[in-house]
Amino acid sequence: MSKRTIIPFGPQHPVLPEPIQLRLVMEEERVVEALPAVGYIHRGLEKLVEKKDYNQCVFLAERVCGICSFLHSVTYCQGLEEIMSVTIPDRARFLRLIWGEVHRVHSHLLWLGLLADSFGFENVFMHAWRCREMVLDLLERTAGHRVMLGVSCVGGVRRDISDEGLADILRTVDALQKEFDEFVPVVLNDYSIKQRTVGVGKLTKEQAAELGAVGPVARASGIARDFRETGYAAYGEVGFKIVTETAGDCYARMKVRCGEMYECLNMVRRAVAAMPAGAINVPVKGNPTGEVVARLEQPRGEVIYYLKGNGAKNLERMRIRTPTFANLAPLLAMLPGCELADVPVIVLSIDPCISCTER
Amino acid sequence: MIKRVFSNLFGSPATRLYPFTRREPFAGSRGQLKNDIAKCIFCGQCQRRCPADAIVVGKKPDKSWAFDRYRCIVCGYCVEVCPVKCLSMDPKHGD
Amino acid sequence: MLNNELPVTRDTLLNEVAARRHQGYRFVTVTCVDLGDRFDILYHFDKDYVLYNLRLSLGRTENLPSISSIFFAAVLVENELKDLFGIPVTDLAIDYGGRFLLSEGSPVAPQRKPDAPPAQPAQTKDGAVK
Amino acid sequence: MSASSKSPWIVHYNCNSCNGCDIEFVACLTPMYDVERFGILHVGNPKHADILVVTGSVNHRDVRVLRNVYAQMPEPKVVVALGVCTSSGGIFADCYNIFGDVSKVIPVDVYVPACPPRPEAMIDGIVQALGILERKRAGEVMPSAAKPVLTLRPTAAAEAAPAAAQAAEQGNA
Repeated sequence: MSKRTIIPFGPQHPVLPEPIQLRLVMEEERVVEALPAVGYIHRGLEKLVEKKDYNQCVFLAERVCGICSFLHSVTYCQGLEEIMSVTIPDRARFLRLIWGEVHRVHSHLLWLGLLADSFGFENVFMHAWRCREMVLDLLERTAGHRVMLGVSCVGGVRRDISDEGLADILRTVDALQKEFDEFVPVVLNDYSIKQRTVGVGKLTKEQAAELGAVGPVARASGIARDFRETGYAAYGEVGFKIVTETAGDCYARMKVRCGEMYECLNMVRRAVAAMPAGAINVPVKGNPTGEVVARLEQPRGEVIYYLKGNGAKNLERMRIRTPTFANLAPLLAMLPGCELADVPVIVLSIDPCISCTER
Repeated sequence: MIKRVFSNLFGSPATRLYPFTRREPFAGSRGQLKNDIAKCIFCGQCQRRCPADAIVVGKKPDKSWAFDRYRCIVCGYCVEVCPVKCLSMDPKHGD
Repeated sequence: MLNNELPVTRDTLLNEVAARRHQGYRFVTVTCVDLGDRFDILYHFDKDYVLYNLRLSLGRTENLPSISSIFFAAVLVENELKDLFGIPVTDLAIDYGGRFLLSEGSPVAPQRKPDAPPAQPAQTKDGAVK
Repeated sequence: MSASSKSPWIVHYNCNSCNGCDIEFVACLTPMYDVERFGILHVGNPKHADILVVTGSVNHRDVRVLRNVYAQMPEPKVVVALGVCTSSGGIFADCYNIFGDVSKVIPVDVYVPACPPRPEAMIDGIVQALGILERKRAGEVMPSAAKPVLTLRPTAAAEAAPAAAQAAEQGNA
């Protein structure tokens, strides 16, 4: 048996945008075992629901994560609406879908850039983030902020999109489609990208199911599972297609996310076309009593909020299970056997969001 | 792709040349909180609703409205609940 | 009260969890609610977008058997329970010793309600992962 | 201007942030804002850096890491704190695992408020940091940045003066 070394990877590392530490047990250049050490971003915000009332907590939920911020607040609001038996107006459901899908495009572009950065492909990083600015500008025009949209509220949404705004969305979506048509095939067929991703970080279908992988990680391993299929918000009316791959390696995860970006654009188009008129929110009276598990599909996978109210204006308990938390166990199954240089690529291929994970 | 290469080489740059040219902020964008103090009735609604405790309203007789922009999370909730609409979000981003 | 809920005890927990595994359920997460005198521990499983929940009522000083031998993915969330609620979880596949999310200087078992004196979670001096 | 303020190198450490500020900071490096125009380079090693950019409030586990990163930087060094979490904790100020704002751990020279600040505001903050870096290089001792609270009172000319005095007082505290 050759000599074993332990290499700490992180928390401050050039390719990691966020602090997570992986203790890599190495045998020469090969990883034998990996152990995560988290807790660098643990804030303890679940406890804050006892101090802030349930309307303020919408903004708290939004700040669980700065990337899928809007979808966190929507999950929280959907949960409370279920407890309080509030039916939100149709227009609000469509607006949530549009903002949610635009958010997904921005998240996937961000991830594509960071992945490219992790293997040193600066051009793709720069180009993906340049396209992402188009999405962020669109969000700022329609919702008022680039990252923290702050438009969701219990009972609907807080801002309407005017007809000009909808036309603006369609224009941006068309421009994005043009950009994607140009650079996504280049990225997927590039020789050097294939060299770094094909066959790296394999996760079989059985492993993915056993370890509870969610989102694109599960779909890249052949599990056709997407919570949007249940048709929450307006997904039932708009309809969508699940993108799956079977290889289960980094390349498959990349392909799944690239396919989803196209799918998001199509859904936004269909939602804008079918946009109903009417109110955007309903007044909500009273305080929540009861418990509920709210679920929703985020860019990284399925998020779960457990909410319990006891009739007071503060909730009794909020618990958040974020997609990256579920994907950490599959990550530990992917790492053994890979080379040290592939570790950043594999870590980024699950699209880790550590601030979600630790809350 | 060749087209993109040429447009990147010879087209105008994608960069916003901040701070030399400043773009107009989008209307409705949430920049920073402003209070039209002449209209303010010091009711304290904004203080109670602020999720980040950034606003402190002094009641009678010593009326005041103190705003800590180093706490404000720019959510706009206070603007929404203000009964006399003296609060507003300036789309400009600070100074 | 959640849909599809089954109350379990400490003795039947592992059998029920194993039964879910044989039925093809996927492990989702564990939620702990501090009721003041007891803990409510909810195990969520999912199959075809339908959640199945096991509810375990646990006394404040009782041990919790780990399900990480059945679903390995539960090991992270069980370490979190140990950290945040100070619940002694036995037979963990990877034991961080109360240093999963928290570190020296952090409050001990911060999400546990204060009315009962909190039990000391097992700690290693250097906070190292065993 | 000396060479280092014409081309300052930046190291970024994410303490406890929700990623909002983080990602916006990385967005500053990308074509739309492109801070490399100013010669700014994002480096991974604190030993090469002149400016430390911190995002997020500090939690108990981060304290040691942040001190370490700061101590490894060569003098003179400037700390830029992005986002409200770094200056007060923002919405997370009451969380149990928050050690405090960044100034409790290391001296901060520039605060950039908002949640998250726009890239334009971040560029402003970094440009301000360059001036401080230059003055530190000349041997000047710079005070830590203030966080003045804006206090408004009912419009009466007599009350305007004490309000300004109080704002300054709170800023120093």
